[in-house]
Amino acid sequence: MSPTNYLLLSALLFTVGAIGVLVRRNAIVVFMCIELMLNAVNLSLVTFARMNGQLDGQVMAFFVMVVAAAEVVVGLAIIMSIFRTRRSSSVDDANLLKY
Amino acid sequence: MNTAVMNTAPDTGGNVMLLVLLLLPLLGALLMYPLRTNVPAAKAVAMATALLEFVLVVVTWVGYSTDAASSGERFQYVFSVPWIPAFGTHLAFGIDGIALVLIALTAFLVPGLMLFAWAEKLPEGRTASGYFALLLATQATLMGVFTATDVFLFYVFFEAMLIPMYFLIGRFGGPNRQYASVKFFLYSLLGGLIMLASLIGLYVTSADQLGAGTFTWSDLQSIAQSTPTSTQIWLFLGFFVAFAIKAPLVPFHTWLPDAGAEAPIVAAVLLVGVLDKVGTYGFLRYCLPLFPQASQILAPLVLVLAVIGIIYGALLAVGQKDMSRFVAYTSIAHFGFIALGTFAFSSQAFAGATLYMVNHGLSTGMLFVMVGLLVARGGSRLTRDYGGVSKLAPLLAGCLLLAGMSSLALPGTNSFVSEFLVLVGSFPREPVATIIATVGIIFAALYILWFYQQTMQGPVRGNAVIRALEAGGVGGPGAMIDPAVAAERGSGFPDLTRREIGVLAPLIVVIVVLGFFPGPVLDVVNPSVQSTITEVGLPDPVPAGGVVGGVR
Amino acid sequence: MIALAQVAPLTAPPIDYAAIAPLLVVLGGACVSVLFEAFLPRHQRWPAQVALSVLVVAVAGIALGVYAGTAPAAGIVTLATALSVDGPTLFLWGTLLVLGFGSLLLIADRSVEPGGAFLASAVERASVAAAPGTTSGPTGVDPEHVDRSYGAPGEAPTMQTEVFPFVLFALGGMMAFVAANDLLTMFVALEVLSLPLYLVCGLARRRRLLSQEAAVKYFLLGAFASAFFLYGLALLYGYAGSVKLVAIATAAVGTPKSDALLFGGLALLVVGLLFKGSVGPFHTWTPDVYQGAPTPITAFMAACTKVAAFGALLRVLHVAFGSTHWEWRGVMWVVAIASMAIGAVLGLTQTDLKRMIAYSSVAHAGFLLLGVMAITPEGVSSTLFYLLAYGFTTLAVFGVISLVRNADGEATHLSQWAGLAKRSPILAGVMTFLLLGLAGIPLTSGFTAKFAVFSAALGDGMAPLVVIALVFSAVAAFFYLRVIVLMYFSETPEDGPTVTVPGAFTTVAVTLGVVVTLLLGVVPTLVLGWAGAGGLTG
Amino acid sequence: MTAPPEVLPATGAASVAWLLFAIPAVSALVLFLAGKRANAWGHVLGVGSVLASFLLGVVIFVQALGVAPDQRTTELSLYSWISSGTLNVDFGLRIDPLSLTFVLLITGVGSLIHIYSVGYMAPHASGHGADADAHAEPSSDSSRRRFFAQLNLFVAAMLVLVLGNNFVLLYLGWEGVGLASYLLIGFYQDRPSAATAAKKAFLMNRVGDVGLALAIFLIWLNLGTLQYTEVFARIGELSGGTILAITLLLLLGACGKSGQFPLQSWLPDAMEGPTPVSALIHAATMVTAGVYLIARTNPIYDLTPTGRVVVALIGVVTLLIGAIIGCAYDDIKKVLAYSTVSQIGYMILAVGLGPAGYALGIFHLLTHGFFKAGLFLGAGSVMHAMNDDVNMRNFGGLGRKMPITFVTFGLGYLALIGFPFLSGYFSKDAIIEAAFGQEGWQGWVYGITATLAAGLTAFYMTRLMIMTFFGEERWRNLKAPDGEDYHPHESSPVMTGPMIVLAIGSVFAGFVLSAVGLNQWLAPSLGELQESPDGALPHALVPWLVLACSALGVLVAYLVVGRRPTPVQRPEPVSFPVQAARRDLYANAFNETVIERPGIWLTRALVFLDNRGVDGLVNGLAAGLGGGSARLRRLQTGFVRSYALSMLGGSVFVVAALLAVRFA
Repeated sequence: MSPTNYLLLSALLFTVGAIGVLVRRNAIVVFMCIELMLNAVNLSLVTFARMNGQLDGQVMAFFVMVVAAAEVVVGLAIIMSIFRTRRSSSVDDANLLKY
Repeated sequence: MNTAVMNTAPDTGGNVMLLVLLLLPLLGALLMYPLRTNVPAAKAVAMATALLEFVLVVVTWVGYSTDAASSGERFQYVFSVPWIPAFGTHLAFGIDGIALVLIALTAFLVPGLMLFAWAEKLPEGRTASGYFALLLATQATLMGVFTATDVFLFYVFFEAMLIPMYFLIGRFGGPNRQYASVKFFLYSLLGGLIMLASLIGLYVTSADQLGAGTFTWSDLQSIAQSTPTSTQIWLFLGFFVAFAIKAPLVPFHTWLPDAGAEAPIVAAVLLVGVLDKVGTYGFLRYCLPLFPQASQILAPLVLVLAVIGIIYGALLAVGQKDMSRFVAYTSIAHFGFIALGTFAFSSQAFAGATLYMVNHGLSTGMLFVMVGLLVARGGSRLTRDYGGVSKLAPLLAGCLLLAGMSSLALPGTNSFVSEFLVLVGSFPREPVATIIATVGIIFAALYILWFYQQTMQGPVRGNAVIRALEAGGVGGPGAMIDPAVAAERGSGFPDLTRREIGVLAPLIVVIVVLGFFPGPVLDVVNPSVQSTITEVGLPDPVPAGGVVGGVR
Repeated sequence: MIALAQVAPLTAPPIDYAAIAPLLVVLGGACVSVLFEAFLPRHQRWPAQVALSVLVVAVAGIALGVYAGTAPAAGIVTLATALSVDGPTLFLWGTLLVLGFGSLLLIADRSVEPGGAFLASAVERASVAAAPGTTSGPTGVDPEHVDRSYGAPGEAPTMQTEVFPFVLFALGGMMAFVAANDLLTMFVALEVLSLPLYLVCGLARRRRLLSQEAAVKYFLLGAFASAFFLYGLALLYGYAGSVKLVAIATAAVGTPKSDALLFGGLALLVVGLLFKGSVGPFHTWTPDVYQGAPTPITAFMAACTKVAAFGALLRVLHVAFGSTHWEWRGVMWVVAIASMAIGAVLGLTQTDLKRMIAYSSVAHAGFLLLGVMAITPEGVSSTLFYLLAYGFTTLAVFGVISLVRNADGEATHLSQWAGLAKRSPILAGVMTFLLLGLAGIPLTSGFTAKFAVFSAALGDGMAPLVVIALVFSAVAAFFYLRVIVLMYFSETPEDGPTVTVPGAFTTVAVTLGVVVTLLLGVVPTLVLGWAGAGGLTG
Repeated sequence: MTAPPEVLPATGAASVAWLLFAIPAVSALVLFLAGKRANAWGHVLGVGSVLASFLLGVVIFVQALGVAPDQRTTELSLYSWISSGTLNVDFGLRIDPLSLTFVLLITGVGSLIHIYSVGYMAPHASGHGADADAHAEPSSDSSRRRFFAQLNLFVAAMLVLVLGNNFVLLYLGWEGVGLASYLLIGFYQDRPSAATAAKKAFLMNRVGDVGLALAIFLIWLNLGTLQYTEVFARIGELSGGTILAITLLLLLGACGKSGQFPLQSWLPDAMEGPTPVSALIHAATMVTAGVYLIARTNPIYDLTPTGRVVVALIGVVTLLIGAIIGCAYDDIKKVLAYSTVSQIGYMILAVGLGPAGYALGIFHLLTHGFFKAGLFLGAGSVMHAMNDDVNMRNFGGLGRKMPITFVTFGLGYLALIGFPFLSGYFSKDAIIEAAFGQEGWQGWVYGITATLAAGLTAFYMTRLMIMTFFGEERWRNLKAPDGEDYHPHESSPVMTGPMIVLAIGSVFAGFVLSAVGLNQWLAPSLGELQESPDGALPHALVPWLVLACSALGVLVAYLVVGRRPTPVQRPEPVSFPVQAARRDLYANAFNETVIERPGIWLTRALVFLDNRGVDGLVNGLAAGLGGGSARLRRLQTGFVRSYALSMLGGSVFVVAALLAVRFA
């Protein structure tokens, strides 16, 4: 099965993630969608590694996972803090700053 | 002749005179800050600075050699040190006759203006020291803009000029000052920025032609002829917009009436009398020599604007209700004449235009001062609030009439010489434009006499006058006032005081003397004008005593 | 590199420690300061952290200076070609360090806001802040915060010192970001600089909700953007078989692979970077975050983040995509114009000073793009110079803003600045000068920088864009002017804000900014020399 | 024409000719600056200065008589006035018979009128005010000082005008006298009518000045010089078209200054000024500057017959208009004013006849200077006696009350209507002869109109005489405009003296001047006077014809006015011709409808355009930006998801665009 399909899949996942960011209100879910985008990228990285016959891509995927983990830590901390003050995790409630 | 070779300044300094002229007022302005609480001392220091500056300028004038100028030395008092090598800019100063007369005008006006502002009532919370500091700062930037021989440096002063003037209008101006000052600043800034584009273009062009980019005027002039015409046109347009806004030419003029009307009188005089001259000066010093072909190709455009300005400004002046706006519009008409002379490419027209810059500064300056004196007495800027003043204050009326006569270029006043030179010099190349412009002198008479009749002649009338008189305990509405009686009863509308006479006397003397003996100024201007002609590369249209056209 | 990996898989690559010393110092210092947070007693933390961070920046600066003295003009590539330490890198490092130093001073100042601008813990004030109606209004000032004595034990807990390690990490990340020679390093650096910033945005003592909201927005959008960056990375990897900028450049010249990968990758990559540089239309986070974040942090972001983002953008576009610039320049034109237009036009009607400066930074990002787009040595040097000049000016501006306060913290609403000149001529004068600098009036660094960038652009055949840029800078000048008009020409409102006497730190920072703004306007030669010292090496 | 005599440097008294105008100028300056201090002796200085320059003029004149005619044209270059590039204008004087003649006229008549003014402008003279000052500002010393200052200024300017040796200097004097006339017409500053009249005069003069200026430009463009001698020497090189253009433009200037058609309507209004001013400026000297201009530039006019025809026609039209309107007015000064218009018409006609007429024009100019000045002074004396009333319907029978005035005025009247062997007879008839002397239609047209006008002149002057000095004393049962009774009385000697002198002049000037050979004297400047051939009508007949015509005019006047009592109220309505004449043949109406009103509308329109249009555009742009900004910032909704959307949109655009650029 040609690796191109994996690329298409990853593109699809990336798009799904992006759309999710746009449509979902819950901060956590939005954040998860971003994670989805990152993992979509991982998929394509690995695929490219395969196509290029290298390991670099796979190594990069690991890098990305680590970074993503770090992002989760920070992100959850922030979302928690705002949840505590507002008792709500909807991103649409946080719109005092505008215009 | 290649002026660049002989004029490229040594990068090892040179004559520091101009540097002093630039820094002295700046120093004075800075001194105002420690003195901000001690107003009398501040005034004294400011006046001393202005007078010293004037003396120095006189010295400079005396030291300026017309022979050297006519023997092709483009600039004198040359000073130049490298500034930003990366941009090829220099701190380069130098004056030719054209610049000299303009700095002389500036240095001549400022002390008088300070005397005028001596007892001026400022808006609450504003100190005279700040006022005088801004005046001096303006003077410094003007000195810089006229003496710079590096285009980049010129631009720097061109923009820097705005700031003190902006504060003068905005802090010390009339009721509508915020609008006026911001409009003035943005309008000029826009023009300046468009010019900046051309400036950069000029730099890039010079880099292409000379290897290394430069801003030295002489070098740029030396490559002017070899610059492709298309490039020249673009660069010219950039400069043109800036100068047309500054001058201002119709239709870029609408900021001037607002600024001129809202600005305090002294600022208005500096603004209209000198600062706007930077535009016309720019045409003469930068547009023509640096873009000769473009100037010739686009001259018709400018001439049309100029001629429109002459008629349009005059008619609008008649239609004004506000005295300051009236003066501003007359200036727009006058700038039309200057622009006409500048783009007629003959030594008479150039000399006339240059002289016109000076004379307009004097006559319009005096007109503004007269308006200021009226407002100081009546407290209103509207023309219809005044009438029959000549019965109450004959001296004032006389001075106003003289200023007006100078403004309508009556022979025997300074302006006639310049206007005559402009017209006679423009006629050979631009007969049509000149004829229309000549018709413009009728309108000039119209608006001046109309204004004089409104305010000075006829029976004593007008709210402002009556109010002042009643305040002074004389007469009632429409009362016939006997000046003598009014005087002894302490009229609320007094004639000129000694201080005011002191402000006006020098102006009057210069206006009349230059009318009969323009020689000294013309001698200084002519050589530089000749060089400009050479740089433009057009021969004089009318050779000496030579029959040119219409020969049988 | 591939070859190298196969031949000698076990030999560690050579490392030029001297070259990367500044980076190491900063990152190391960050770790140390984390340890401080962990082990020092509270009342000692503040002085210790301040001392440490200042020391770290100083040492890094010295290291940089020492190396720069001996550095090869061509620049070197080290750490297995992960980092490229060349002229621009050194310049940017220097810029980042100085700006970082300034920001640290602002952050460290406890005299302006009693006890410093940062809250002990997000939780502590939750209840207060959550109370209705207190969102942007006053959130209670506890009496113990009123006294201004330094380091007193009773006061220690009020100052949140974890901001220091965060800032140091961010700084390190930025330094790595601008030096990164391959996309992966760049990505990691991007995260290293972003994550701490997300956090510190939420640490404001006042206006908790705004601060947290800013943090959330910044975080979500930032993560979103880095996802794009990463996808672009992936595509480019697929195209070039490597993420090294040079490799991409060589691949772009001759590769059978479809250019779709190349340009798709480029586009996504650039989007990620433009986001960081707050270039319109990827600027949307900027106003909100600038307004919500604690002012010192805003200063840090406005100054340093821009430097980092454009440094990286410069490297990517010049090293990796210099050869193909005819394809992407058109698009970048549109982006630049959009950014200038958005910044200039939207800035006109802003009523909050911090938001206004945010839009100004968007406009400036547009101007910067002109320099970045010019694939010439002048393009590089002018951009570098612009970054330095802009960084200092904007840093000082925020420093000044932090001084104008009323009962409930900083008075950033424009109306509150009316007639300020009467109460504090000095401050008004400083602000005026800085604003004129932002407007690009001659004799300020802003003008020199604009001139450099625009002449580079014009020299590379972008005359129309230059004219457009100049028109927009005229438009932008209006809102700077508005502030000046307010300060000088308007009458003071009754309950006008007071101007706090700045503490030593803020004073130093603002002075630094003003002096640099002036010097770069009058005698920029030296700095211009540095900026033009060497080209980019991949 | 004869070859122009060579020009010699001025010697002897002529070498200080600049004092001629310097003295009055300095005196004017002193009077202006000295302020109230000079009130006591101001008028003395004023009179003295003019007398001084008159004496100097006489000396120079005598000196000139001493040398051969071809030695009489001298020049005196003072300094280089305006010099730029190839243009060089000297402040130089040309002292030749023509200019000397004018110098004598100006300073001579000027002195007399100055003396007269001492009495006329005297503060609070004879009970009630000496003049309109009475009910305006009280005629104070300072106002008299101001008057003399301005009068001196005028004399100085006028002398510069006639003495200058180049066109620019001429222009200087030209506008200088304009200014003086403006100041003096508007002397009674609180009379709005005076101010308006002054403005009108200045503006209409400016219209003429434009012509003069353009002529100067044209000359310089073609010859590269503006000095008379050089211009006249080389004018022949130019094409006919150019010369014609120059002459017509010069004529426009002349029309403005001399109140010739179509610019005549300012002159009658100028009577708002004090009467001495009307006498000196608007009768004797300034208004004749146009004649001087054409005479001075005779070498140019010699070359263009067409141009001369235009000149002559203008003259003819004007002299007819003036005479017709003169018949209809009741205002004594207005009648005299229109008489002036018509008389100058004669002069213009004369100089329009070319070599056959230049000298005659000057001749008539001189005699007219005498009798018209005398008439005005007489009128002033009458007004002085009649509380400044000018309406002749309120006069009558004054001859008995003020004999001297009556006699002097009468002599002037006789001279004007060309009573045999009085000065008018010589000068006017000569012109009419020359007019008939033209061949073809010109002769008939010029001649007959001139003769007809002579008749009309006789009519309106007789009417004036009768209404003023004869008949019943209508003023007895009337109140003066200022509400007082009339107390007619003879004026003081200081006023009657000059009147007598002028009367003598008007009697003998004509005879003397023709006897001593004015024409030969002027020949060096104007060329030999060519005796015109018997063109249309033999010269023998002309005097009789004119005489008959004038007699008829007198007779008609006597029948219409003298025989029946003059109604105090102006009869209304009257036949159309009279109505038209009373309305200045609708000249003012024309100006008003064609120039003034449209001008006002245009101004208003432009002001609107400037505020709403030009400035509106600027402000509109600003407002547009602001509005756009206010709308756009709404897009910054504060919802993080919409931000994300915009980012995504941006990214999609960038990707799409890049790919498009690459693959399309």
